[in-house]
Amino acid sequence: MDFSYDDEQNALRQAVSGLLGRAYDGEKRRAVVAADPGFDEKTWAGLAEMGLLGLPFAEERGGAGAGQVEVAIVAEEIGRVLAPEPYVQAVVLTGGLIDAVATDAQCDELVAGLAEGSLVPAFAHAEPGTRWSTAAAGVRAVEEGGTWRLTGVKEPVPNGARADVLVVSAIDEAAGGATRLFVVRADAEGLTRVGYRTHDGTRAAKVELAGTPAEPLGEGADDRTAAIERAQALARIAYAHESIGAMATALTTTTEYLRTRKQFGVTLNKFQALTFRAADMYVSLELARSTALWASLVAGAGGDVVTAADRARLQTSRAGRHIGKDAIQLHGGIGVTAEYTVGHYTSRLTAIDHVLGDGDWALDRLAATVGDHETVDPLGAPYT
Amino acid sequence: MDFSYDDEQNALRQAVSGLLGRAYDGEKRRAVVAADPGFDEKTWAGLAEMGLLGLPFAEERGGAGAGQVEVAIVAEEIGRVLAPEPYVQAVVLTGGLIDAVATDAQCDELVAGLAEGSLVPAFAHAEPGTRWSTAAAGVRAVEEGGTWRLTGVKEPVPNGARADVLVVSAIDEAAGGATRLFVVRADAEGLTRVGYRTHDGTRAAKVELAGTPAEPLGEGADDRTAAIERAQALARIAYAHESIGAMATALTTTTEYLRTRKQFGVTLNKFQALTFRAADMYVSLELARSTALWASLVAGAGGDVVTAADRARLQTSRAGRHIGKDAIQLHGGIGVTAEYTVGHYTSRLTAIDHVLGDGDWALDRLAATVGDHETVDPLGAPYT
Amino acid sequence: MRLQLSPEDEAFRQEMRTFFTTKVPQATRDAVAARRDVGREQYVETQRILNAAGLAVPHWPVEWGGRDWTPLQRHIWREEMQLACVPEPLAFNTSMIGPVIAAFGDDAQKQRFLPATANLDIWWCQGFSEPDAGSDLASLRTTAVREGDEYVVNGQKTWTTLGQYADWIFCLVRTDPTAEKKQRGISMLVFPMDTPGVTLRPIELIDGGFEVNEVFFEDVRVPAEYLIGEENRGWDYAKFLLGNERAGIARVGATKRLLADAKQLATEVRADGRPLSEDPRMAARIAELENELLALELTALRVVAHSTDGKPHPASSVLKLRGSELQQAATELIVDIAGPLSLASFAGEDSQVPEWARAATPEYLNYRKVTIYGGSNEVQRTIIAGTILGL
Amino acid sequence: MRLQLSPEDEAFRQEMRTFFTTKVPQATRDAVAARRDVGREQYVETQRILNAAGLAVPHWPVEWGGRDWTPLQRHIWREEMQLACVPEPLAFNTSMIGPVIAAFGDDAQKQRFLPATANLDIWWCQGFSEPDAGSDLASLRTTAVREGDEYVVNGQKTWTTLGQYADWIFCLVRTDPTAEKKQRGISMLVFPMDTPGVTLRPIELIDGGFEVNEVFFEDVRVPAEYLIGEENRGWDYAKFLLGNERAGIARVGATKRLLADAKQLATEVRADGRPLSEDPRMAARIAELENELLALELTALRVVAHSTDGKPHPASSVLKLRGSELQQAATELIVDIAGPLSLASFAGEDSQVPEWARAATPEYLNYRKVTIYGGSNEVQRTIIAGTILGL
Repeated sequence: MDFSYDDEQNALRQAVSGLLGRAYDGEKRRAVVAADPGFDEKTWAGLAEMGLLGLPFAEERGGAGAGQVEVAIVAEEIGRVLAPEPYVQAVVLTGGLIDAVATDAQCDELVAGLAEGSLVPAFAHAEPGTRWSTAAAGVRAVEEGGTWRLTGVKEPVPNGARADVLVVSAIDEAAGGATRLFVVRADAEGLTRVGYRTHDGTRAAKVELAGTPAEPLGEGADDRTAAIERAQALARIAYAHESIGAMATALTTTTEYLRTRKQFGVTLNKFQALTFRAADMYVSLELARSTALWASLVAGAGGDVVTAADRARLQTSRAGRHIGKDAIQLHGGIGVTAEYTVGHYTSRLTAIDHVLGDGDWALDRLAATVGDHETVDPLGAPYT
Repeated sequence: MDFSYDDEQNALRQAVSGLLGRAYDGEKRRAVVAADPGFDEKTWAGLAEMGLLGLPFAEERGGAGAGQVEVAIVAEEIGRVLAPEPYVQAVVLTGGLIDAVATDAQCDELVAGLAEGSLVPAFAHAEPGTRWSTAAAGVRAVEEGGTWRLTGVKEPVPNGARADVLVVSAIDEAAGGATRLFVVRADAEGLTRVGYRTHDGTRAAKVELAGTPAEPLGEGADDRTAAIERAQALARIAYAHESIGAMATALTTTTEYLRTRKQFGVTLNKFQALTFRAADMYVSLELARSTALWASLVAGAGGDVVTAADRARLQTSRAGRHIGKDAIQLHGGIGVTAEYTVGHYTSRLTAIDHVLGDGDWALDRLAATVGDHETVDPLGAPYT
Repeated sequence: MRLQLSPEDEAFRQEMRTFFTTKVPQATRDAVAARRDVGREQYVETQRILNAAGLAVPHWPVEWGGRDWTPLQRHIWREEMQLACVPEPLAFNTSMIGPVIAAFGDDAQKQRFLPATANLDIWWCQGFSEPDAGSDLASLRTTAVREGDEYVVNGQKTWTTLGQYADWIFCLVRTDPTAEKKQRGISMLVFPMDTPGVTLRPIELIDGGFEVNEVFFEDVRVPAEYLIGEENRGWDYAKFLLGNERAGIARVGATKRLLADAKQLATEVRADGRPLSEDPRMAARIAELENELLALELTALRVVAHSTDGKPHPASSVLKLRGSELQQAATELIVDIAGPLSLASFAGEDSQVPEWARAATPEYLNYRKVTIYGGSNEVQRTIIAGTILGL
Repeated sequence: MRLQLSPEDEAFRQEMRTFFTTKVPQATRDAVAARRDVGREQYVETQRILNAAGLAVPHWPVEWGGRDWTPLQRHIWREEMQLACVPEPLAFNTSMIGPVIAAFGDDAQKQRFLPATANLDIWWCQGFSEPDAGSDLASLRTTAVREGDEYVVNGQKTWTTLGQYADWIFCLVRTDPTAEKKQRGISMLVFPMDTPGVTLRPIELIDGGFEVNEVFFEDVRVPAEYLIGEENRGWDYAKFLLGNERAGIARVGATKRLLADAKQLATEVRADGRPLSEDPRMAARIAELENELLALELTALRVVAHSTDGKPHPASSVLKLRGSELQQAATELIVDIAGPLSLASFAGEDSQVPEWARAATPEYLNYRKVTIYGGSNEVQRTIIAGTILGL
C-alpha cells in the first residue's frame, strides 16, 4: 500500500497545472465560457500535445497507456482552475466507452483522433425520461437495408453541439430491447443539435435524431449497459477528482478571504465561528480526497470499480455541497457575484454532482447491498 | 388564534413549579431516584392534592375537567426539573386509556383512585418483539369458565413494579386476534414483576403473566388499537412538553456555564463558536416549543391529534438530540458526570425519545401521507 | 389559548385569498409560480392594484394609507399574498423608506413622497452597504458635505437591489467625519437616480441574472430639503428601518409554494420505473422539510401574537435564520428532483427539459443570497446569543 | 501509488489477526464484543500476553521492547487488535509515560520503570487536568515545593481515568510559581498512589459507571529521584506525550465492530413485520455511516503513509475529530435499533430484552466523552484552522 505520488506523477501534475494555470489565470475563464463552444480550442490542442487526451488508452491505439492515477491528476488540475475543457466527458466517459467497445478500425479513427485532439466525441445518452440510467429509453435503432437509423431525442448532451462525433445509445427492439451504441457523424442527415450554455459555463445540447444514419459501435448486437456502467463508473471517479480540485481552490480562496477581509475593525479570521467552519470544510475535503484517491487505485487494481465509484461519488457529493455552500456563505455578498470566482466553483460542483448520479442516488445503491458484507476492507476483496 | 396563556394557566404553572421546585432543588433528585420506586411518594401525593393527577378527567369522574394546555403546563414543569414522578405514563397514557375505554364502574374506582393519588396505574403494553406498535403480540387472553386469564411477557413496562394496577393489552384469538385491554391487580396470582432502574433514573419492569386472572377494561370484545393510538398520541404530545421543559433547563444551564466558566483567562462566552452553538440550540428549542404547543391545541380543538402528535414528536426528537448532545459538549468533561445536572437532562431526553416512537419512526408515518395534501395549514383542516 | 382563527380573522383570510387570486393578473401570478423574473411593469401594475384596494401599505399610519390591522391580520395578508404568488409590494418603498419618512420626515416630505411611494409612482432603491462595510454598516465612507443649501455627495454604494429600475435612492452618508462614535456622524439623504454624478453599474450574479448594482456618486449635489429627519441621526433611522416589519422575513408562504411544487414535480419525475415521490427517502426528505416549515410558521404566529407593542420580537432572528435556511433547502430539493435534467439550465423554449428543471439550479444558486442579506445568519446568531441568551 | 499491501505487510496482517484471535482469551474478547466492562485482571492478563509476544509496546525504542515497525505496521497492529476485540495495551503506560521515560528519564528510571510499565506490572494513571484547568492545561495549580531530597505536593487533579486501578501516577505540578510564562514553571513527577497524603474520589458518570476520579494531594512527599527529566521542563514532556502516537485515535477498527454489530442487530429486530435492516432509510443510514468510516480509514492510511518522520501529521486532528464523531454516531445508531428495548437499560439477566439493547443507551451516553477528552473537538478545530489553514 502506498498513497504517495511518484516523481513522474508529480511532474505530470506540474505540467498540467502550468498549462491550465496560464490558460485560466485571472479573468480569462469568464471570456472563454462566454463564447461557444464554451472552452478554449487552443487549450484543448495543448492538452493533446501534452498527450493528456490519450492518457488512459493503449499506446498502440495512439494513447499513452497511463493509469487511473494519472487521469485523476489531470482531472484534479482541471477542477482546480475550473478549466471548461470537457476532459472527463470526452476522454474518460466517451473515449473510455469507445475504447472498451469499438472495433479496432473504429478505434484507429476515433481513439486516435481524440488523442491527437482532432476529434472531440460526446456521449449522447441521457433522455428527459431517464434518470442516471445505464439504458436508453426513448431513442430507437432500426436497421433498414443494411443501414442503421436512429430516431428520438437525447437531452441534455454535454458538449453535444460542438462534438465532431456522437456516441449514441439506443434501444434495439430486434435485439430484445437491448441498449446498443452507435456512432453518429456531425454531418449526418436528420441530425439536429441545439446547443446552450449551462449554469456552470459549460455547454450542453438537445440532440434530435430523425431516422439519422448511424454505425454500430463495436461488433455484435450485445446489450452494452455493462460497458456503459463501467465507463460511467470511471467517469464518476474522474469527476470526484475534478471536484476535489475545485473544492481545494474554493477552500483556499475562502481562507485567503478570511485572512484579509476586515469587518468591525479586524480581519475575519478573528471570528472563531468562521474559522471553525473553515476547519470543518477542510475535514470534508480531506475525507473526500482519500475516497477519490482510493477509488482510482481500485480501478487500477482491477477491483469492483462500480462500487468504489459509488463510494467516491457519495463522499464527494456531500463534501461538494458542504464546501460549495459554506465557501459562499463565508464570503458574504461577494460570493454570489459572477465577478468573483468562488461562486463559479459552487456552480461547477453542483453541475458535477448531478451529471452522473448525485450522492443520494449513490447511497441508494450502496444501501441495497449494505447487508452483503460484515465490514468494508478497503485493501481487500472486492476492491483489490 | 391565540397562543398566550391566560391568568389561570399562569397560576397553575406557578403552583406546579413551586411544588416541584421545592421537591427537586439541588441534590434531592439524585437521592429520590436512587431508591425504589424511583419517585417521591410525598410529591406524588402533593400533585394529587393540587388536583393535577385528575387534571384531564371529567369532574363527575373525580377529575378537574381541564384541557390539554393545562396538562402540557404540568408536563413542561415536570421536565424542567426532571421530576421522576410518572405523570405522563400514569395520568395521560394509562389514565387516558382507562377514561376512554372503561365502564363507569371501573372509572369510579380507577380514575378516581388515580386522581386522589391512592392508586398508581401503569400500561403494560410493549413486548420484546414489538416496536412502538398499537397492537399486542405475544400476550394472549383466554376466557375459561367466566374468568379471563392472561399469559405472556410484557417488557419494558414503565413503573410496572410499583403500579397498584396494570392495564394490560393482549390478543384475544376468540375475537379474531383483536388487541383487547384488561385490568390486572397487583396481587393477582401468576403475576411476576421484576423492576429495575433505567438509565434516566426512572423505573421499568418485566411483567410476566402466567394464566393471570384479569378483568376486561370496558365492555364488548372490540379491538382497542384505535383507543391505544389516541392515548399514545396524547401521551406523545405531553412528552413533547416534558421534553421542552427539559431542553429549556439544559439550555439555561449551558448558557449560565458559558457565562461563568473560565478557560484561557476568559469566560467561555467570549468564544464565538460556542455562543453560536448556543444560539442554534435556542432555535431548535423554540421551533419545537411551537410545534408542541400547537399539537396540544389541536387536541383541544378536536383535530387530527394522531398526526399532530407525530409532528410534535418528530420536531422534539430532533431538538432533544441536538440540545442534549450540545449541552454536554459545551460543558466539557463535567457534562458527562452524574454529579452535575446537565447529563441527566440528556439521559431523560434520550429516554423520552424512545418511549413511544422516535423521530425517524414519526417521520416514516408522516412521509407515508405527505402526498395527500398540497400544503400544511396549521389553522385549518384536518387540525381544527 | 385557542387554535382557530376568530370568525373575523377567518373572514379576513377569505377576503384576502379571494382578492389576491381574482384581482391580480393571472399572467403575473403564473410568472411568480414558475419562478420566472417579474419585470418592472408587473411589479408596478400589481402594487397599484393593491394600493387602490388599500392593500399595499397596511402597516403605515392610517392617514397615509395604513389600516390599523392587528399583527395577525398583517401576517395573514402577507402569507396569503405569497401563497397566491402575488409579487409583494416593493419592500424598499413600503417597509423601508416609507415608514421612515412617515415617522421622521417633515410635512413637505410626507406630502411629496408617501402617496407616490405607496403607489410605486416612485421606485426606491437602497444605498446602505459599501464595498468595505458589509455587515459592519457603521464603517461606511460615502461623504456628504454641506455647501449652502446643498449636500455634495461622494462615494460608492453596493448591493443596491433593483437599482436599475429605481427612480430615487435613500442613502446613508457620513456628514460628520469627526464624530467620536462612527455611528454618530451618519445622515440619511434621498435623491433622484438621474441626478448628475450618479452612475450605476449592474453586478452579474452567479445565476447569470442582474438584480444588484454598484452605485457611484461623484460630486452629486443634493438639495438640503432631501435630508430626512435631523443631520447626524441617520443611524437611528437606519436601525428603525431595519428592525421594521420583521414579520414577513420568515417567508413561510413562499416556501410553502416551493414545497408544494416540489411534491407535485416529484410525482412527475420517474426513477427506476416509479414516481420519485414514492421513493421512501425522497418522501421522508419532503415530509421533514414540511414539518420544519410548519414549526417555523407556528413560531411566526407566536411572534406575531406577542408583537403588539410594535417592537420586533427578539425571536424575529429565529424567523430570519430558519426561514432563509428552509428557502435554501427547498430550492436544493427541487434541483435534486430535477436530477440530470438540471444540467439543461439555459436551454431554450424548444428544449424537451421542462422549464422548472431548467430554472432549478440558477434559482438554487441565486438563493445562496438569502442567508447573507437582510442581516446575515451570522449576525442573527450574534443577536440571539447576545440579546436573548445574554452571552 | 499502490492499493494492495505488500506481501510482507499482508503476511504481517495475517500474523496479527491470527495472534489476536487465538492467543487472547475468548472470554475477554467476548466481553469487549458485548461492550461489557473489562476488569483490571483481564487488562493485565491481556497486556502480559501481548508483551510476552512483543506486541505490547512496538513503538518504543527497540532496547525497551520496541519493534522498529513501519507506521503502516503499527496501524495494522492496532486496527487488527480492535477488530478482534482485544483490549488495547493501557495507553497511560504504553503511549504516555513509557515513551516519556524512554526519551527523558535517567538510566535508573528506565531500568526501574520501563519493563514493568510494558508488562503492566505497574498500572499508571494520569494527573494532568485540574478542576479549573481543563482544555487550558497550563493554568494548573497543583504545587510541588522542594524540601531537601523531596518534593512536597499539594493540590488536586481530576478526570484521572481508571485511577482506582492504578499503582502509580504521573503528574504535572507547578515547581516555579514565579516563572514568567505559566508553561515554564511546570515539572513532571511520578509517585505511588499509596503514598501518604494521596486520596482518590471516584466520579460517577451519567451511564452509572465509574472510570474517572478526582485525586487529592495533601503534603505528599515525593523523593526527588521521581522527577522525570529536568525541573520546570514538564510542559515540554507533556506536549511530547500528548502528541505521541496519534495514529490510533481514529479508532476505525473499534467503530467497524460497532457498525458490524449494528448491521447484524438490525436484521434481528423486526419493525412492521420485516427486519429493520430492510427499512430503506435504516439501510441508507447504515450505508452512509459505513462510507464515512471508510473515508476516515483511508485518511488514516494516508496519514500513516506520511508520518515516517515521527512527528504527528497535522491531519491527525481530522482523525480525532471525525473518528470521535463516528464513534458517537455508531452508538446512537444502536440505541435507535434497540428502540423501545433501549428503555430496559439496567434490567437484570432474567430480562427478555437482549443484553445489547440494555447496554445501548448507557454506552451512548458514556460515548459523549469521546468528543471531549484527548483534546476536545473544539481544540482540534482550533488546530486545523490555525496550523493547517493558517487562520
